[in-house]
Amino acid sequence: MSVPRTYLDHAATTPMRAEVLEVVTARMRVLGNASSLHASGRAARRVVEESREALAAALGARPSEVVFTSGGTEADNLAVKGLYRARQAADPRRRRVLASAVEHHAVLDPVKWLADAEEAQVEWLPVDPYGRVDVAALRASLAADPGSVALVTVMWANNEVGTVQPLSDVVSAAHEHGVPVHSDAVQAVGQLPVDFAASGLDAMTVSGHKVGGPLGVGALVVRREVELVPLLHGGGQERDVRSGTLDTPAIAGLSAAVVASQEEQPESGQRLAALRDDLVAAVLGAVPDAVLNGDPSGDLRRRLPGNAHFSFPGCEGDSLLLLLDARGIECSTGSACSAGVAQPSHVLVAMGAGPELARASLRFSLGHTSTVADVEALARAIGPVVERARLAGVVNTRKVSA
Amino acid sequence: MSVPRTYLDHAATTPMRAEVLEVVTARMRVLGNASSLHASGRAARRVVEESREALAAALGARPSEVVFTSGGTEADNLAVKGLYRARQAADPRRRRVLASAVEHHAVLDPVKWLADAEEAQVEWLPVDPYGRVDVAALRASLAADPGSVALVTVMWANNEVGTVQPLSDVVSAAHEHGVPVHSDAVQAVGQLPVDFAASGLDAMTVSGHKVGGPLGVGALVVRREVELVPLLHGGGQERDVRSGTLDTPAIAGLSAAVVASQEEQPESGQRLAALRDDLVAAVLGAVPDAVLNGDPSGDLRRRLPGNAHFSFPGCEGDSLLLLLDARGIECSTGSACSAGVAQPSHVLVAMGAGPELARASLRFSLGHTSTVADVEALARAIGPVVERARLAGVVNTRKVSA
Amino acid sequence: MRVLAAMSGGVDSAVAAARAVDAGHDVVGVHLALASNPASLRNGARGCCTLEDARDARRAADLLGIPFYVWDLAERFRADVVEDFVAEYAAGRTPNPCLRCNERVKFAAVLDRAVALGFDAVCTGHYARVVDAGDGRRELHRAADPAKDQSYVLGVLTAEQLQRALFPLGDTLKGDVREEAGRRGLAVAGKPDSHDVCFIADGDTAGFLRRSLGAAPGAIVDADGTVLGRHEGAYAYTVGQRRGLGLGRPASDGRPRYVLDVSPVERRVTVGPADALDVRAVLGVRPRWCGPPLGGEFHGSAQLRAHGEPVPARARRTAADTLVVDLLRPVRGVAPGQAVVLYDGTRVVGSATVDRVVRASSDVAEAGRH
Amino acid sequence: MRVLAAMSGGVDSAVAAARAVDAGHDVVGVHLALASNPASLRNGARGCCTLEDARDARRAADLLGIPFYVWDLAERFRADVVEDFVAEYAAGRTPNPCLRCNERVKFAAVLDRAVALGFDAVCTGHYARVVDAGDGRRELHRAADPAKDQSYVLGVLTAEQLQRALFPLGDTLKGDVREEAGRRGLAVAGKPDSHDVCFIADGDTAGFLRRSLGAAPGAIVDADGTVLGRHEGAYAYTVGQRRGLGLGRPASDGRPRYVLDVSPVERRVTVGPADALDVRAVLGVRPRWCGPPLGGEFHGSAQLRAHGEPVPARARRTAADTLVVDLLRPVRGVAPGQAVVLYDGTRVVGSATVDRVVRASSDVAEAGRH
Repeated sequence: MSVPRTYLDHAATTPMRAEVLEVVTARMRVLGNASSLHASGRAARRVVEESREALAAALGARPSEVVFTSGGTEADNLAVKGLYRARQAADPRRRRVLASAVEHHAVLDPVKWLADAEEAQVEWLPVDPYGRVDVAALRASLAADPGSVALVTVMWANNEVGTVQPLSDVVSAAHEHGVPVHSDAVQAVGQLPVDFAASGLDAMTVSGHKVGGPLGVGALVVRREVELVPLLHGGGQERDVRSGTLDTPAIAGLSAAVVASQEEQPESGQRLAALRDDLVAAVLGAVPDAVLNGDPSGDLRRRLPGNAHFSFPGCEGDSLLLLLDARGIECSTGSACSAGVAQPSHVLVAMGAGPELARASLRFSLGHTSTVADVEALARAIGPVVERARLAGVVNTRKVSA
Repeated sequence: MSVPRTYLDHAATTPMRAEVLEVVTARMRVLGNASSLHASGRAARRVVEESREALAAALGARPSEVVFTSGGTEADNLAVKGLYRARQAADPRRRRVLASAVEHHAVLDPVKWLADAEEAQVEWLPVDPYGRVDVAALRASLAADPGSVALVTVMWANNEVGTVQPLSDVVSAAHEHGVPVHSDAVQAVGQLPVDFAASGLDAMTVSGHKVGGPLGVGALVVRREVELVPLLHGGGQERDVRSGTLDTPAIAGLSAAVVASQEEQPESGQRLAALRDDLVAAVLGAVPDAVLNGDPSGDLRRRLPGNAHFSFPGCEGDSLLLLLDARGIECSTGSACSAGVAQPSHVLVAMGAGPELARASLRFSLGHTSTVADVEALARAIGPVVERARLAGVVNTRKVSA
Repeated sequence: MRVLAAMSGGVDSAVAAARAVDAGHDVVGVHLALASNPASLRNGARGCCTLEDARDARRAADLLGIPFYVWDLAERFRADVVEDFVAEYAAGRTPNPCLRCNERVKFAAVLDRAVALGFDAVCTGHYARVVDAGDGRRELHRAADPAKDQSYVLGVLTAEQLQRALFPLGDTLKGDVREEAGRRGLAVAGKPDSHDVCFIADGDTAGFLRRSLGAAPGAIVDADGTVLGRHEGAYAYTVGQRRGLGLGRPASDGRPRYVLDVSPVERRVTVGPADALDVRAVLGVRPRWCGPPLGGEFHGSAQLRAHGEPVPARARRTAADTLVVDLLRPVRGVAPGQAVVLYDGTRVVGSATVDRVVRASSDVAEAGRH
Repeated sequence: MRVLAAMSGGVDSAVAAARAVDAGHDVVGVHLALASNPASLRNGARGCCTLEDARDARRAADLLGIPFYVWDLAERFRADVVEDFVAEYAAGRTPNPCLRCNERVKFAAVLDRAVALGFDAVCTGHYARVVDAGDGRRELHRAADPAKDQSYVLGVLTAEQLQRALFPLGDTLKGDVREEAGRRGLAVAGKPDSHDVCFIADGDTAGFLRRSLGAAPGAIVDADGTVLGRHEGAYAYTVGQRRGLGLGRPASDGRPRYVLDVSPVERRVTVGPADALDVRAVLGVRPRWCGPPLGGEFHGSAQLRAHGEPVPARARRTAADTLVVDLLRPVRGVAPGQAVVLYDGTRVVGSATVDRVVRASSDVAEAGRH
């Protein structure tokens, strides 16, 4: 592609920070298996442990609470399945899993797996039209039979519409009944203030590549007293909870990225929110009937500062994406995980959107490299693009009569 | 450490190849989630698919047979659990898992997990004194009740003593009864000729960092018609068998490393075998009562060319390691996965060694950076080191009388 | 020109897209996802809409350096092609779904959408030629490779659609296309052609219809109405079929028996001797004209199956905009529902759907069931 | 000097190792894995041998830039310390496992192995001082911090062992050690001290013994043999214990009752008034001399518990190499199995294991049970 790119898809992945790239590259040049007992093994181990300490400090956790994984998906799988299996083993009555209806697939699918294969009874917690989980429904669900609940899992902030969940209410509701809470904080880190200890959470998922860190690495932060059944069995490198040779360079990079993004967050949260507000204003200016999905307040406590999510009535998200892409503007129709064929977003459907509006949606997400120029590029393009997409949208929904 | 290091622990991890480092670093500088639909996503996807094709070609597999994972441990877990669950779901009678007694922990522990948690009936296939699996025992086990066997898993070559397993006999025995075979080929790639199609295997584990590639990446090569239940649920990025954002830089590095090591193998296999033979001769020259474990033939078809494994009667492996480490020589007492406290190697025990001899053992493993100088350094050190370790060994096994 | 290349994941559409790029067009690749439940790689044989095909198409696009998207047309495909296919069989007709797909999906929904999005043309890997008639009009002609010629399934395209169709393979032999794919490094170079109906992955049309329509047992009779056997569903039989009738005893005259007629409504399959299959004329409905609509009487050739032989034919339109086609050499085993495509030399004139056939052995036109 | 630093994972041994490095020694860190089944981080409270401690020790070593290994001494520890501990209790004695560990593991197995491997000394975080006597001999002295002084548990070291022992914290107050750890960036700076018996992670010694020895119910009696209550195992009681006797009714004289004697073999626990606990002399066996063995009569002080007060004492060896120690101020609640350590001022002279005690209220030495 020779066109200049405008990257508005930081929720999918972010450019690696220069300092992180340096850390990872430097460490890749050094030999060492962190489990080896000799000097180069110890040197690798030292990097791992210093990374663990720095990451823990940045997230308000203790080093011993950090379990490194191959990324957010593995951490979510470990948390959901590991908690369920441990709680269920301790008391066979604990079969209920309470999960918000707007979880990322990395939580959604493990939960469904537990229902399909391990007799879990899943209750999908409803959300309001902004995508915020209904705490009263959670409380009612818990109270109905607290002894049968294995875990609660509610993400910190939604990856599609950016809605920040009322986590402290969720945690206090669950803890009243001694039920552990997991939260996927992949989108929250670097955008919102994240403090594990203060959150009261029992387990929290973190990913590297969403905060300017490397791909293929993440962490599950989990309180020491929480029992987890492992997912990957083997050498037991991460305290017997996770096996696999430690990826020292990636771990160093993850830690550096989390530290940097947490340090910047107070400033960058404000900066991104202002940029995002400009973006929303520009889009609504160019396309007055566009619908801003998620919480309209723009308050950091309610919405991710980097998130803007719209439905463009009469358009197909796919068409918008194609047209913007041709203009060098990169965004997403939702989660980037789907294998090609767009399904109506379960998040929007849970928020009450019809499948047509759901398919007419587009997410713009800002991150550490976002600039005013990005917003200006989108502002110039969005009007004509939506106009064209509407033509295509009308054409495409017209049934051919034979 | 300012002492010059002699690295004789390639079976634990290998230095990254210069060309691989370049590939990984270059790709880390480029933004892109391989599941994103826009230009940078497509560019990442292109790298992934080209890497897949190159890796498949190098290993005698088809691209669609390659499932990228976070490493050998995940691939082993996916193969063992995924095959068991799929075969068991298709026919509930299939509860037996036949595994060699000398598997790596990444296979051993998942197999044990299936026994502990999922009602698998495990039969550990015995090995001869060289660590070679007893095919007659396998045949008998299969014939006893073929319909109840879920899978057979036998590693390609042993990570501790380097013994190459009679895989083609294992495969033909299992396939006579329609039973799928998995093999952990982590140690074999780059050291032996590895051809997936020719092997007849149904699934094969490959790791990056054992062949000069990056940490944190590996692959399960699995025949298309083989059903696997996923381990990590989520976005379904790897054909719904494995979820998690694809680690494009690591995948590119893995592929480059496998391609390079497979290309070099015909030459490097000979080179390493010759080097290893010198090493064995030097050690036995300096310590005449040292015992070479594993197959003594040194033939590539019987033993990994980079492997030399000894027991030093009267010594503790730990002491030897400490003394060699102090002289800048890095080796291993066995698998590097154990969390600190040495257990007698299950491999040596399965081969019939007593716990004392098992604890008196040391592995030297050669790889792509090994040189004559490495062998010479060991040759100079091993005599005095064993002498000292024997003093310590005697002291340490003397029970204090009160 | 801005060109949208429909890329199936096969070798033909990949080379077609490559040639469009070479021709200097601004090309974007699109894979049409047509299956409602896209089969994952691991649970099924190949069909045209598997994830593997999408991946192959994407790999080809990567290699060409063109943008690539997957368009979800499953809903449209189901409604316009699959349901039509089942309904036609249920009515005792024998449809051609590829033709229907070209008519209603590829050169309708896809083309329309492409045009709306600013594209000038849709490019496919069909073997057919679009020739400039010199007066701004474009003509559809048979491909240079007679064995691969696909002009028959494109005979439903209108002049308007042809204006925006690009078939870069029309001049080339299939073997050369494979060779070119290899030369270009396209991984699909060695991929086998798909032959069967794409949405019936296992090739078992009868089974597919049985699942869609349920069992409808009935009798197999001869021309006199004598019951010769039983069947589980008339729709599983095709006019002209000889094998699989399971009648046990041979005909009294010892000649092989063929399916002459399929009447799902009456649950009746009629069998008889081969010569009773010969058709000397067909009545076509819903004519489509690739160029100017037929004026007076047409003299040329007609083709009744995708890989059938063309036969000399005469045709004329009737007042009710149906088409009567006299086949100057009888054609064996024509079923209602098939398309009749008229050719003037290599040029496709137009097409219609066979509604009734006139048997050589009879003087009466036989009605298709509606 | 080549120094092997035993690093427990706590703050003391970390700072001790750091000081050894600062002193210019060539230091290697070793964590002694003493538990047979090293508890994973997640299933247990802290003991001295958890994986977490090993990790903390390794982190400290990393920071100091010294090599670090884990030595598996579980087998030795089990045989020499844990089994001894249980056997002693089973015999009605009250052992000190830390002292046993120093005697048989840290300054025996570990030191011997270290020396064999070429080390000159073992360094630990004990609070005690080794002072050069000027004639090449080294003396063991109390630490500068009286609250932390651990010379008692080192009173088993022989002169030979002392030659190769390094206690860099002997001159320092505990508070200063913590501060120094913080200054050095050692993560363990804030880690709480471990107090209890390290191999009894939950601190429930009685429960541990019950699990090890099984239930052995018997009677709780007074000095006259009157049965006052029942117990589930005599080993759960310690001489001098007042609480948890569960006797229900008070003594006839209204005074609190204490455990005076524990006889597991007879399954008998004897209780009585506090003054019956006072001991005025002990008979020690297996004497160990930190310097020259005691020649004539010793005048100095004796200490009978790790954190007990020293009392003025006189001592002399008997022909059978036992030690008679007269306590010039009676000590309350001394049990067989405890160590008596003799001090000359701050200098440790030697120690012995209490075999019998002589009560202030009696004229007869009371035998421990073997």
